Amino acid sequence: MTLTTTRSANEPGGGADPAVAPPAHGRRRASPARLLDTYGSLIAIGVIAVVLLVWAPSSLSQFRLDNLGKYCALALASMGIGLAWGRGGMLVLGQGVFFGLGAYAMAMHMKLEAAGPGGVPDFMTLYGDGTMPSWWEPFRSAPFTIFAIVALPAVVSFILGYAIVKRRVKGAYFAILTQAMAVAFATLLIATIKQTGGFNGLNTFSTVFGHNLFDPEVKRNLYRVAAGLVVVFLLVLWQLYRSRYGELLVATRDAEERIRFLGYDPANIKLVAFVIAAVMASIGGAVFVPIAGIISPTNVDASASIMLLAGVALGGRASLFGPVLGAIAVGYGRSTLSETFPTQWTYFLGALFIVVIVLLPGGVASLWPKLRSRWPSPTAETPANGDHDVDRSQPAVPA
Amino acid sequence: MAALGLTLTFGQMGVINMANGEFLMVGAYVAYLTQQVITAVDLSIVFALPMAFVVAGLLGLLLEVSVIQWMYQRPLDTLLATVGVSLVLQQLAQDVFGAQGDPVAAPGWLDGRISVFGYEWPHRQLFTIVLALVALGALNAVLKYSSFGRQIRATVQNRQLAETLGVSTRNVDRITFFLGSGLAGVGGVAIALISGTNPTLGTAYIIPAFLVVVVGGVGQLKGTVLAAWAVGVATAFLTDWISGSMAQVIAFALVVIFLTIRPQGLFTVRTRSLA
Amino acid sequence: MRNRSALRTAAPLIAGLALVASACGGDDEATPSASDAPADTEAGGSAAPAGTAAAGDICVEGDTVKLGFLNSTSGPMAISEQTVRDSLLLAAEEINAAGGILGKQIEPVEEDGQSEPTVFAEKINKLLTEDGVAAVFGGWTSASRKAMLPVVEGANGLLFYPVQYEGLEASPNIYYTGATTNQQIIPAMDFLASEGVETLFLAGSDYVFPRTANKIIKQYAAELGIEIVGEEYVPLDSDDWTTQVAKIAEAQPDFVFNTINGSSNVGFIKAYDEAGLGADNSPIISVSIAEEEAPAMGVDLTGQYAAWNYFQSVDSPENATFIAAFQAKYGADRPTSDPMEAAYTSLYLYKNMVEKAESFCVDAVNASSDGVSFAAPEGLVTINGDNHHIAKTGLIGQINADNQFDIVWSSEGPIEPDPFLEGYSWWDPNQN
Amino acid sequence: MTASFLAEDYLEIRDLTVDFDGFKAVDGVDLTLLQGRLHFLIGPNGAGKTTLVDALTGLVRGTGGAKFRDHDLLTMKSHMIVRLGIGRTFQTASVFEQLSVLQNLDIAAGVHRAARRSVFARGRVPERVEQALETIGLADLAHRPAGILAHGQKQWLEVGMLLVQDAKVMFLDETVAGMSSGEREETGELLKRIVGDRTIVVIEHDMDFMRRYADFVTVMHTGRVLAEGTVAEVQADQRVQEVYLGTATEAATHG
Repeated sequence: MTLTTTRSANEPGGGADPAVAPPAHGRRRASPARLLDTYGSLIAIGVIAVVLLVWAPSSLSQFRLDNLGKYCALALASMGIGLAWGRGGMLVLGQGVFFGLGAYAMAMHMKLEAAGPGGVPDFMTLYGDGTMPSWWEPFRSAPFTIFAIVALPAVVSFILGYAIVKRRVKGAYFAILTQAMAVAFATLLIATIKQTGGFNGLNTFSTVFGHNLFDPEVKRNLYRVAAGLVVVFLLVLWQLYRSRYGELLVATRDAEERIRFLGYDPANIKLVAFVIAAVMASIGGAVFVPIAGIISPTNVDASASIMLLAGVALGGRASLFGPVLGAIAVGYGRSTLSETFPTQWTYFLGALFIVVIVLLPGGVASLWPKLRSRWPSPTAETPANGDHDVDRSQPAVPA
Repeated sequence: MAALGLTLTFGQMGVINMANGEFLMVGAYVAYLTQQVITAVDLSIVFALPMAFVVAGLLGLLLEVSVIQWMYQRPLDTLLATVGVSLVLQQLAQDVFGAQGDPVAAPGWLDGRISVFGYEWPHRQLFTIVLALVALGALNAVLKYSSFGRQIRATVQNRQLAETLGVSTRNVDRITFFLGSGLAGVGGVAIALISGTNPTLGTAYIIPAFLVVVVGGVGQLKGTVLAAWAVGVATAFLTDWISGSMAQVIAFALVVIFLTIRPQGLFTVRTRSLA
Repeated sequence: MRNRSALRTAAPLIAGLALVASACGGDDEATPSASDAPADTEAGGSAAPAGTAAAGDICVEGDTVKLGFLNSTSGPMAISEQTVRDSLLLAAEEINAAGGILGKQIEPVEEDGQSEPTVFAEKINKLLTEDGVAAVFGGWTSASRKAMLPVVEGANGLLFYPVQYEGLEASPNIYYTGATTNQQIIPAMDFLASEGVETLFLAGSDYVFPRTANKIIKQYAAELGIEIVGEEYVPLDSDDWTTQVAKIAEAQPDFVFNTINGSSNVGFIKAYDEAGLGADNSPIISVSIAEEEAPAMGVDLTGQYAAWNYFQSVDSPENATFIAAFQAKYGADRPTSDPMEAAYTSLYLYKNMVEKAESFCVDAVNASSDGVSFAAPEGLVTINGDNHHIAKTGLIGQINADNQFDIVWSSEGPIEPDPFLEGYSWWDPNQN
Repeated sequence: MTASFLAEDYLEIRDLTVDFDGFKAVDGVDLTLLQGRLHFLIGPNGAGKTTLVDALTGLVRGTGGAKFRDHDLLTMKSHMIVRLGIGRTFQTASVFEQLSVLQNLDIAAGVHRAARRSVFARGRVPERVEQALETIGLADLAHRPAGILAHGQKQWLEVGMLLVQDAKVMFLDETVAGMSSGEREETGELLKRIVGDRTIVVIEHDMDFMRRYADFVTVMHTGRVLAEGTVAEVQADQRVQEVYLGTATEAATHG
């Protein structure tokens, strides 16, 4: 959220720079087709916004809407993974950690709300001696909580990222380290039962920022927040992907050394993507909690992180819309297919995982440009700047 | 043991097999099944070890042929695809053997304890250690002295060159994978003796095993063993001071810190980085 | 040219639309008869916030009564929860064969909790608001119950929870048919005191139940004059107990109180055995090893103890019928255990409550629940209308060579449930 | 031409040594690279030419000294060296094949752009990029993906990327290798056009190309400087002849 505000704050100032003038200059002007190429994604985002914000609330039952809200929360984290992995080449297997940071921050606030002014969350009396650790205290304040939801993952991911990325830890090592992080985080939560509720996690909330959680209108609004954030971050990512930074990130993914010899520090470029992804996951976690009504270590551990990844891989890691649609599809599949085929669902998910990754590394989103290339297109030679580009996030690795 | 199997597939081939934990589980179930067939407990373990090796190895081979061979150029995707495989294998085990864990009785000769260095070592732990050492020795010998071992190492160092020299790299890949998975299977038997079997057994081991491999230095057998030992001792030592869960967290944290300081692991490979 | 480009941008949208559309289209097929469920009509926003009576009273129309069975059939908890599902289905079958509840046949709606609290919360929401079930049976871990509690209260539904738990909870919308602490932990301590135990070592999983149980044990131990000589926790899924067992060997307690959950017990028992400890020199009393788990340890447990409210060896005609029916349906090698019996009992209790109230409506059922009883396999059980727990008899069993339990101690008749331990003067919730 | 002219921006290398586990790929090289000339670095394979450049651009670690504008390059990280105005190309053209020619240049030009501006999409083409496009003669191909360019064009694009970086010192590693004679000529002319006040160091095997365009030549052999001077001076050098006669066939295969 801060991202958008800083961006728009910068916009007027940027006007003085010729580089950000509207795309009207010579070679870039060109056909309506090219304009559509550039702005087609915007239209698509618009349609998604209509679907999520207008159509869904008016046609889905409260239960389905709640679920969709949860998928939206997960989609936020997935979009972050799309940024870090699809565009940045960093396979983040521990995004649950940041999801958890936001979720627990929010949950702590709601727990304190439920406890009332000066009160202590119920579980602390249940498992411990009824005293509250002092670091809980600031979460009584709603503004602090919102601040923490953004700042906490940013700081943590910056420190972790700095340690990992700067050291040029990449590829599989990076993936395993982040996964170990998720395991350690979940174990830590379980171990600190008196401070974080342990395996049970945090639950039994009553209000969120003063609104009754059981009021259908509040629930509806929580959904709107989640869906709205998805749309907002689609816009953010859309801008990011078409920006110079977006190009730079892709270039870094494909040829890190070359970027270094253009005078950039690839570590910084990747670090930015990593931090943004972490903040998005955290915000996702924060909107997840009031809708789901519970957060526990099983929502943030390694397998939860891999579930997030599954959606991204399925939808298309490098595309703008892939992770969102993938996350919603996996979430939907998980609750609905498992209703109909409780045990076969796992096989299905596993098989889907294998098939998509082996045969369709670009995810479902990569089908589209492939399909399109069947027809000769006048814009085919235009290098993809937007969202439907074929996946290239797997640099060949010397065997 | 799991780490040894992993270091072979990961280190030697650059393939990250998240399903390796499930090969442990397969090994454990093989031990269980052998015990159902050969009821003489003392004997069954002797049969279970080679059986587990072969069964897990064959499964690994199947995985290599069906999935992994298509993706040698995409190590990260291999990682993800094998996650899918492990999901399927887990569910399969649950459907076949039931979610309930099954016991594996240890043979009588593993029940006692022996006093070494003033500490009472249960035979079972010693057995595991000996098993690991034997596997390490055998693996080392195969890699160093047999012609096949030379082929593996040649393929690792320069695939194209090895091919032009008439080494069938495809076969090398397959056999390496067979060996790595088989080792995991043998490790599974050891685990079955310690904690019995259950379908989710693999998941608990896979990540520590990977960390051990990375800490030890990818592709370095002695590094792997040393790292496994170090991590084990550190965790046990920490447990004396603080709760078991916190010890795990701190052990993880230490490993992560170690890796950020020395990303190449304890022992470095003098060739290009693999990842 | 323009058209093509437009098409190209539209594609992801179409895909998205299709997805979302199918997301909502699914309900109708999945639950054809749920179209008149309250949620669909109330979704417009007319439903009032929780707490006000207007949240609705779930009642039943039609010839059948839908009951939700919500257990994990996948994930690590499936090991245990599948057995509960089995006995619930058995009870439903029996009741249907005997004419149903108030003449309505039970129509089970099965859901998988996937061993994950969030899924439990989501599924119970679905069962109550989409499927319109009259009551839900299930849950195992405290986490799953805690996750379901706000949902079932918000929807003013009914949940029957069949597992012994850590107490300190009572919800108007939940019936607890497993033991609370004063029906399992405290009897176990009474038994230890009667055995003349002076030193006790506490070993548990790092989890709510062991933590809370041990808190109670410590306070009661102080009251009984038993010394606690050690307290160790290991993460839920950890198998490595060697260090902790070494500490037990060193402390040489008269007894070990084992509150370890699930499969972690296997590692504990094996390490225990390796350390040369056993029933003869260092007995254990467990609260989560039952007939189902004992043979899975890989170590002979003969002579060790367990505290429950039901054992397969309970000698009563009701139990004989129950075991016979269960084994006829699922196989003669299947043992029966406490949570299974509690789940089986919960369905019969529900039947008796509904028949007493002569209504399926939640408020009516609640109003008349006090004193409803059932001659269960474990003996007579009676619902306490105030705290929605049931009076149960505390039993201590000793494992024999057949992995069955010989009952060596029993409380004097059913113990009234006291989840908040208000009747125990030594209890101070704020003292650790 | 300007051989004797000591300019402000010069790169002074003293006793540069690169040690690969005991094997000295570069062994005590002293070299002064002056502004405004095309400086050719020649020598047989394994002479240490590329390693020398690697050391100067932070790719491998070297000892000794390499001073440019009061900075010691050997202590700096690659990207900082580039920001100082020292750029290089690689033996195999390494442009971003999926990106367009324009995008390639734009990314290269980004070094001098404030970080906060990179969150915007490229609006109009920056002047510097436009100029570079004209200079390297790829203006017509600006929107084509770099991957479809011919080999020579890719190398020119690399030079263009150095241009937009405003590199004061350019190391071109075997740029004309594999080019047709026409392309070589164009490359030579391009280099002459752009040299201005820059230092351009060309690593080359092609003697004809060297003879035509070199202002100054340094010959390396087994990690050491064998000879330096004008083309004529170097050609007359006895030792150079020996080295080249001895390895002529090998050099030819790479020419």
